[in-house]
Amino acid sequence: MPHIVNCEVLTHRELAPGQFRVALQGPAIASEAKAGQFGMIEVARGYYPFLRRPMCFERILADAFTVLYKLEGEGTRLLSAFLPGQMISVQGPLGNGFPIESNLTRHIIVAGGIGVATFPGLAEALIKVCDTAPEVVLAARTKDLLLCEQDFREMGCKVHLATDDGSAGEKAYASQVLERLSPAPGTRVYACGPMIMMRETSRVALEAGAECLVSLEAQMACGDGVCLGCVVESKHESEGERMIRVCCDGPVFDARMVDWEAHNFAYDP
Amino acid sequence: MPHIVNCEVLTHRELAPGQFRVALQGPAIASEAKAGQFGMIEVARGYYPFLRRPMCFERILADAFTVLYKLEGEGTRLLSAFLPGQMISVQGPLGNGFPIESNLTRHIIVAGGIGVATFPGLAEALIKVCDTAPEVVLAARTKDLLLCEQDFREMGCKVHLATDDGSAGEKAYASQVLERLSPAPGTRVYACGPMIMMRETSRVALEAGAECLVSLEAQMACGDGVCLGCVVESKHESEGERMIRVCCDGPVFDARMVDWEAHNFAYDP
Amino acid sequence: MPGWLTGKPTISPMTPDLSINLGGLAMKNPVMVASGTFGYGQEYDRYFDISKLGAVCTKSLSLNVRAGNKPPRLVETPAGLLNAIGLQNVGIDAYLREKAPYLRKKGVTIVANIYGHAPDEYVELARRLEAEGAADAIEANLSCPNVHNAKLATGPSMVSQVPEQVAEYTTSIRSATKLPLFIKLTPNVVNICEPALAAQEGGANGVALINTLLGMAIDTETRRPKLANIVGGLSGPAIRPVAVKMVWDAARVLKIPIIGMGGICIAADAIEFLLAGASSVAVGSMSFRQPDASLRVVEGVEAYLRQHGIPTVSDLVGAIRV
Amino acid sequence: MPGWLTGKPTISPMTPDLSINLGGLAMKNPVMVASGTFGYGQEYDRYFDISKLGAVCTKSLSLNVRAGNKPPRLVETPAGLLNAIGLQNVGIDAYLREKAPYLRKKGVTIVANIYGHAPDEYVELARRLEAEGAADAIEANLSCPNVHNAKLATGPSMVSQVPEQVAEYTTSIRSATKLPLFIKLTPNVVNICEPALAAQEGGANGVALINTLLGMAIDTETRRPKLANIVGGLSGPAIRPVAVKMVWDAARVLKIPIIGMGGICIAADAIEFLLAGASSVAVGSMSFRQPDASLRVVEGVEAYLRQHGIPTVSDLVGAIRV
Ligand SMILES: Cc1cc2nc3c(=O)[nH]c(=O)nc-3n(C[C@H](O)[C@H](O)[C@H](O)COP(=O)(O)OP(=O)(O)OC[C@H]3O[C@@H](n4cnc5c(N)ncnc54)[C@H](O)[C@@H]3O)c2cc1C
Ligand SMILES: Cc1cc2nc3c(=O)[nH]c(=O)nc-3n(C[C@H](O)[C@H](O)[C@H](O)COP(=O)(O)OP(=O)(O)OC[C@H]3O[C@@H](n4cnc5c(N)ncnc54)[C@H](O)[C@@H]3O)c2cc1C
Ligand SMILES: Cc1cc2nc3c(=O)[nH]c(=O)nc-3n(C[C@H](O)[C@H](O)[C@H](O)COP(=O)(O)O)c2cc1C
Ligand SMILES: Cc1cc2nc3c(=O)[nH]c(=O)nc-3n(C[C@H](O)[C@H](O)[C@H](O)COP(=O)(O)O)c2cc1C
Ligand code: FES
Ligand code: FES
Repeated sequence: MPHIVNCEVLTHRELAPGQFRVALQGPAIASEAKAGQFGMIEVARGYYPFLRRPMCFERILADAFTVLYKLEGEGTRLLSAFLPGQMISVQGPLGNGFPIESNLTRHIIVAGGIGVATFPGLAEALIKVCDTAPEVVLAARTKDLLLCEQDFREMGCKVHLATDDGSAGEKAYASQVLERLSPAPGTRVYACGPMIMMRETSRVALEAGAECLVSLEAQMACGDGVCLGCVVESKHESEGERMIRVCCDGPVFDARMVDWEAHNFAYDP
Repeated sequence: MPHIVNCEVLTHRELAPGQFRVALQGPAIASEAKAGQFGMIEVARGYYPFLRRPMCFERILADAFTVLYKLEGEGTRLLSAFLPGQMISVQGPLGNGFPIESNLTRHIIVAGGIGVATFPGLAEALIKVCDTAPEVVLAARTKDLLLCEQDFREMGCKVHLATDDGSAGEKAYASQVLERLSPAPGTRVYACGPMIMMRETSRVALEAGAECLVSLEAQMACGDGVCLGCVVESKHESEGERMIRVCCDGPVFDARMVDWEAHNFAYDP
Repeated sequence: MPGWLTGKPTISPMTPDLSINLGGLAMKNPVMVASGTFGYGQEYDRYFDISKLGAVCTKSLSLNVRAGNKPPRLVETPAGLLNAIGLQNVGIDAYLREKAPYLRKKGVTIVANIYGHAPDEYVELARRLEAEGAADAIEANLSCPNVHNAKLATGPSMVSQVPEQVAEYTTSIRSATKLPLFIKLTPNVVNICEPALAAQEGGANGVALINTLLGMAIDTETRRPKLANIVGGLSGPAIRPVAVKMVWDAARVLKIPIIGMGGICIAADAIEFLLAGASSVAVGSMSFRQPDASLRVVEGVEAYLRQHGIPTVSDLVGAIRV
Repeated sequence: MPGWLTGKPTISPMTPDLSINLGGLAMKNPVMVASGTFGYGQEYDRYFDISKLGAVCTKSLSLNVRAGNKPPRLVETPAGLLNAIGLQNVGIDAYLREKAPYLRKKGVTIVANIYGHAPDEYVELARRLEAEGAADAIEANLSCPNVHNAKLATGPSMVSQVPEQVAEYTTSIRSATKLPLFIKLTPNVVNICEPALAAQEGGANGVALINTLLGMAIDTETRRPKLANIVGGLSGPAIRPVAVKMVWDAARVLKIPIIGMGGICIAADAIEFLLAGASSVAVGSMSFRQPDASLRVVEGVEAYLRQHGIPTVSDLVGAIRV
């Protein structure tokens, strides 16, 4: 059940230009949160911005959690100004986390850009339940934007790097790297990143007979199923099921459920 | 000439609950500022609040100035959160300062509540030019809200305290204290505080044949004569001169110029 | 003693009466939530006891389930929110089957907001809601900005922009139900009094002011509208001054009560609407940020009445001093 | 290559052409300042060289000097500003004597905004401005929200709420001057296209969209309106989505150009208006916060054109992708 909690900022670090990690003390949230879920963070006391900002839990500790984020606009700018010791209101945990199943033969995480933010916690959970570290494809536009490589390695994950400009790892798209990793039936692929990257990644995975879970993003007002703002189109034909809410029906979806054809990539950030 | 300057916060202290003093580094402003003038402070980078906040200069140093303020709403709350080392945009100096004349026999400052904020600088200027310290009537609702008593005493001013509840000094209104000080021709009274207090103070002063200057307050958008929002009614009959702008025609006015009858005290904060 | 010297009035020991009768609808307090900003109630019941509210207003219900507009449907603007949901809702059947029973069990006072394409659809919706005991009052949404094709809609695109249509719709719905009937109007008019009076003449028991203001935002990098529907409705604190003005205008000509809304976030905002002449208020977009914002408004209004020694909340209605 | 992978386009070496011809008014760039938010120009000339702007629009000028409304005249609202100045201005004589010569000497392109009580007053103002060479274009304010008694004004209270009146006023002023003539309209209408088309038919060379939205705020402690005039006009970022929508509506039906305004603070805001179909933009309330905001908009628009390799600013007008 979600709570609204005033969380103390424990640590707050800039990892790379414009990329931050903040640790927040919030036992009520941390004790219930699962990898893949998110919180809605109140970045301003006033009305600019007016709404909370959705942020995945990066890692979940006993009474705290971390969030990895990148500067986008006013909300993340304000977030980045919080100092250790200050309080920040978080609503969560929200949404459905990643299902964790031990009877699969292989787990591959595919992260694009800041989409990686949801995966350290997933890797931890997979290691705990399945006893093997997932493989990780870390892709980004350029070297500076590759986050958490070391973290995954420390967990024992095999990490494959890819950048669009070749500044680190392969010069390739995440989906191309995945293809070369030869996913197969029994493999589950977890993807988070830009919509177009998730579409390509899921296409590769599904064509290879693997499962694919995607963690979607959308503009959110409530984060909690109420405003109907965060929908994406599903493959359901019926009027009542066509629109699925990223916040509470997701953010994690079976990639086969998403109607990639209907999605208008032109509107993506 | 006014400038828009990014000023560094040098010190920032809470003097009494909800009463603050901030020192700002701003040579371009400090070098031109005079007692009685003010700056427009940008309290938020975003649009809430949208406008700058007008604040008198309390004291003017070579390359810095101080501001004394009390928490009112969102703007002053945000201002109070600035830490030493942070930058804040100030537009100033604006308005007309107090005229300083040495050929008067007596100077009496009458300050109500946070209205005192404009007077330490005036006292310094008077001491410098006239070589005698002004007398000061410090009035407030209650003891906690009496600011700068010590500061004035250190300058050599005779200080008369008054509170509405008698918690410090006399239980009296500022105007009543002034009356007992017997202002006379040759005396100049300087008043700043709530409008009703300035009206009473100026009535007492003028009836006694003294001069009276008042430093008025009004809601301001531009602080610079453009928006025509900050007007008060003057005694001028002509349509073109009836409205005087607090920001650039004032904030310091000869009390005889203000049409106290026309002022609707019901709207005062 | 001059006003500026008077201290705060001492807190009155009396318990103020918050209850109101809103055009026949008994409410324990004047605070409801705005349609479309509180789902069907259940969602936010996890955060606080929603039966403490004066009423819960449902998302607009239509005869058939609606998928709504294509995404993106939301964009934030300064102190505001633009939405083009397009009336996605579960439809009246699912409402009656799944949503109303929950609200009834919780003892919630239900204002069912309805939307149709023509008077007869509103009539059928109202009849079924009354017949099944699934509403304590009906709010007819004649002001949704998001259900027409924006490319065409440069003329009047909402029923409530045309007073004659308001009268016609209201009369039809009125004839179909004995439940208190409120008509929800758009602010996109020259004079809010005209549709409001038309609603009154048609037999409405109250008007709800205001729905969102038409608005639009463009992404300068992609050069596309930020909403797939191109235009949307603006809500949130940004529009509060517009809403208060409309309530004040309407209150001076109407005999029926007003439900005031538009940017209400805290109790002081709600009191502004009451002073302007609203008998009841609704918290809208603010619930997205703070799910229990409406309950805090209830508590804040009560505290205000105590502090000012005002015995009943109705004493505030229209009590602006001009 | 999919869109999300394409890097930023390299900065183009060309110097974009910012100049426009706005219904006969040659402007060095499309950025002006909004009437009433820049005084008569001189005030802000202390902060930057105002002749760098596309044009300076004066405070509304009337035949006689006006003292305006009683204070308080201003109140801040979320991301907005409510004002009820009431057209305080120096009057046409003082303008011609004291203000215009300064602007002329500075080489400023002058849009003189005028206000009258009837068509003949506008006619006289326009005639005198043209005769004395004190304006390069006329903007007729048919949309001031602050000059009627708010207690009475619940019907149409502004000329531009009635298309027939817009046509009548425009025709009269048109016959009096050869200067480019712009008509400034209120957003408080059902359909902005109607008054805009009426202005076009009356012979206007452009329309200015939008003036402030009617609004109101109440102090809950004193229970008084925060403005002595009770109601005022809402401006600032809060209203931007409303303004962009109106520009977009009007742009699709008009042949004459639009001056877009309402909440423009930074270059991206201005570009939003251009994309929506405005040929020119005006910075309003933001100048109060940042006197040189308009100049920064000029610079930002130029940078945008460079970054996107767009040769002339006119290429942006109406270039929204829908
Ligand atoms: C379920 C979920 C989890 C998320 N987790 C993370 C995370 O762990 N780390 C992280 O850095 N970001 C995350 N995001 C994205 C993050 O919410 C946005 O970057 C943030 O809201 C931008 O706010 P802003 O005020 O800084 O930018 P704005 O000024 O609001 O917008 C800047 C850009 O960000 C886009 N944007 C704004 N809000 C959202 C949103 N809610 N979803 C997607 N894009 C948006 C806008 O379209 C615009 O292009 C998540 C989003 C969702 C929906
Ligand atoms: C020339 C001038 C000099 C000033 N100098 C000082 C000073 O040295 N120290 C100090 O503490 N205050 C000073 N003030 C008052 C100060 O500007 C306001 O208290 C401040 O703007 C309140 O902002 P806020 O956002 O905190 O409150 P808001 O939420 O904006 O308002 C809270 C209350 O303050 C009132 N208020 C808001 N703005 C103003 C304003 N511009 N003028 C008067 N009242 C206002 C409102 O009516 C309301 O009652 C001065 C005002 C003027 C005009
Ligand atoms: C996301 C969203 C969805 C809405 N859906 C409806 C609706 O279905 N029916 C309706 O009558 N009003 C709807 N509204 C309008 C609100 O009920 C309310 O009139 C408006 O938002 C102004 O109030 P606010 O500023 O407090 O949000 C919706 C508003 C928002 C923000
Ligand atoms: C304080 C103030 C005074 C104004 N005075 C006038 C005026 O005299 N004539 C006029 O046509 N518009 C006037 N306006 C309206 C502006 O020109 C502009 O249309 C409106 O403020 C919207 O733009 P903004 O949101 O950028 O401020 C005034 C606006 C403000 C805020
Ligand atoms: S964000 Fe409101 S329904 Fe998903
Ligand atoms: S504050 Fe704008 S004229 Fe004084």
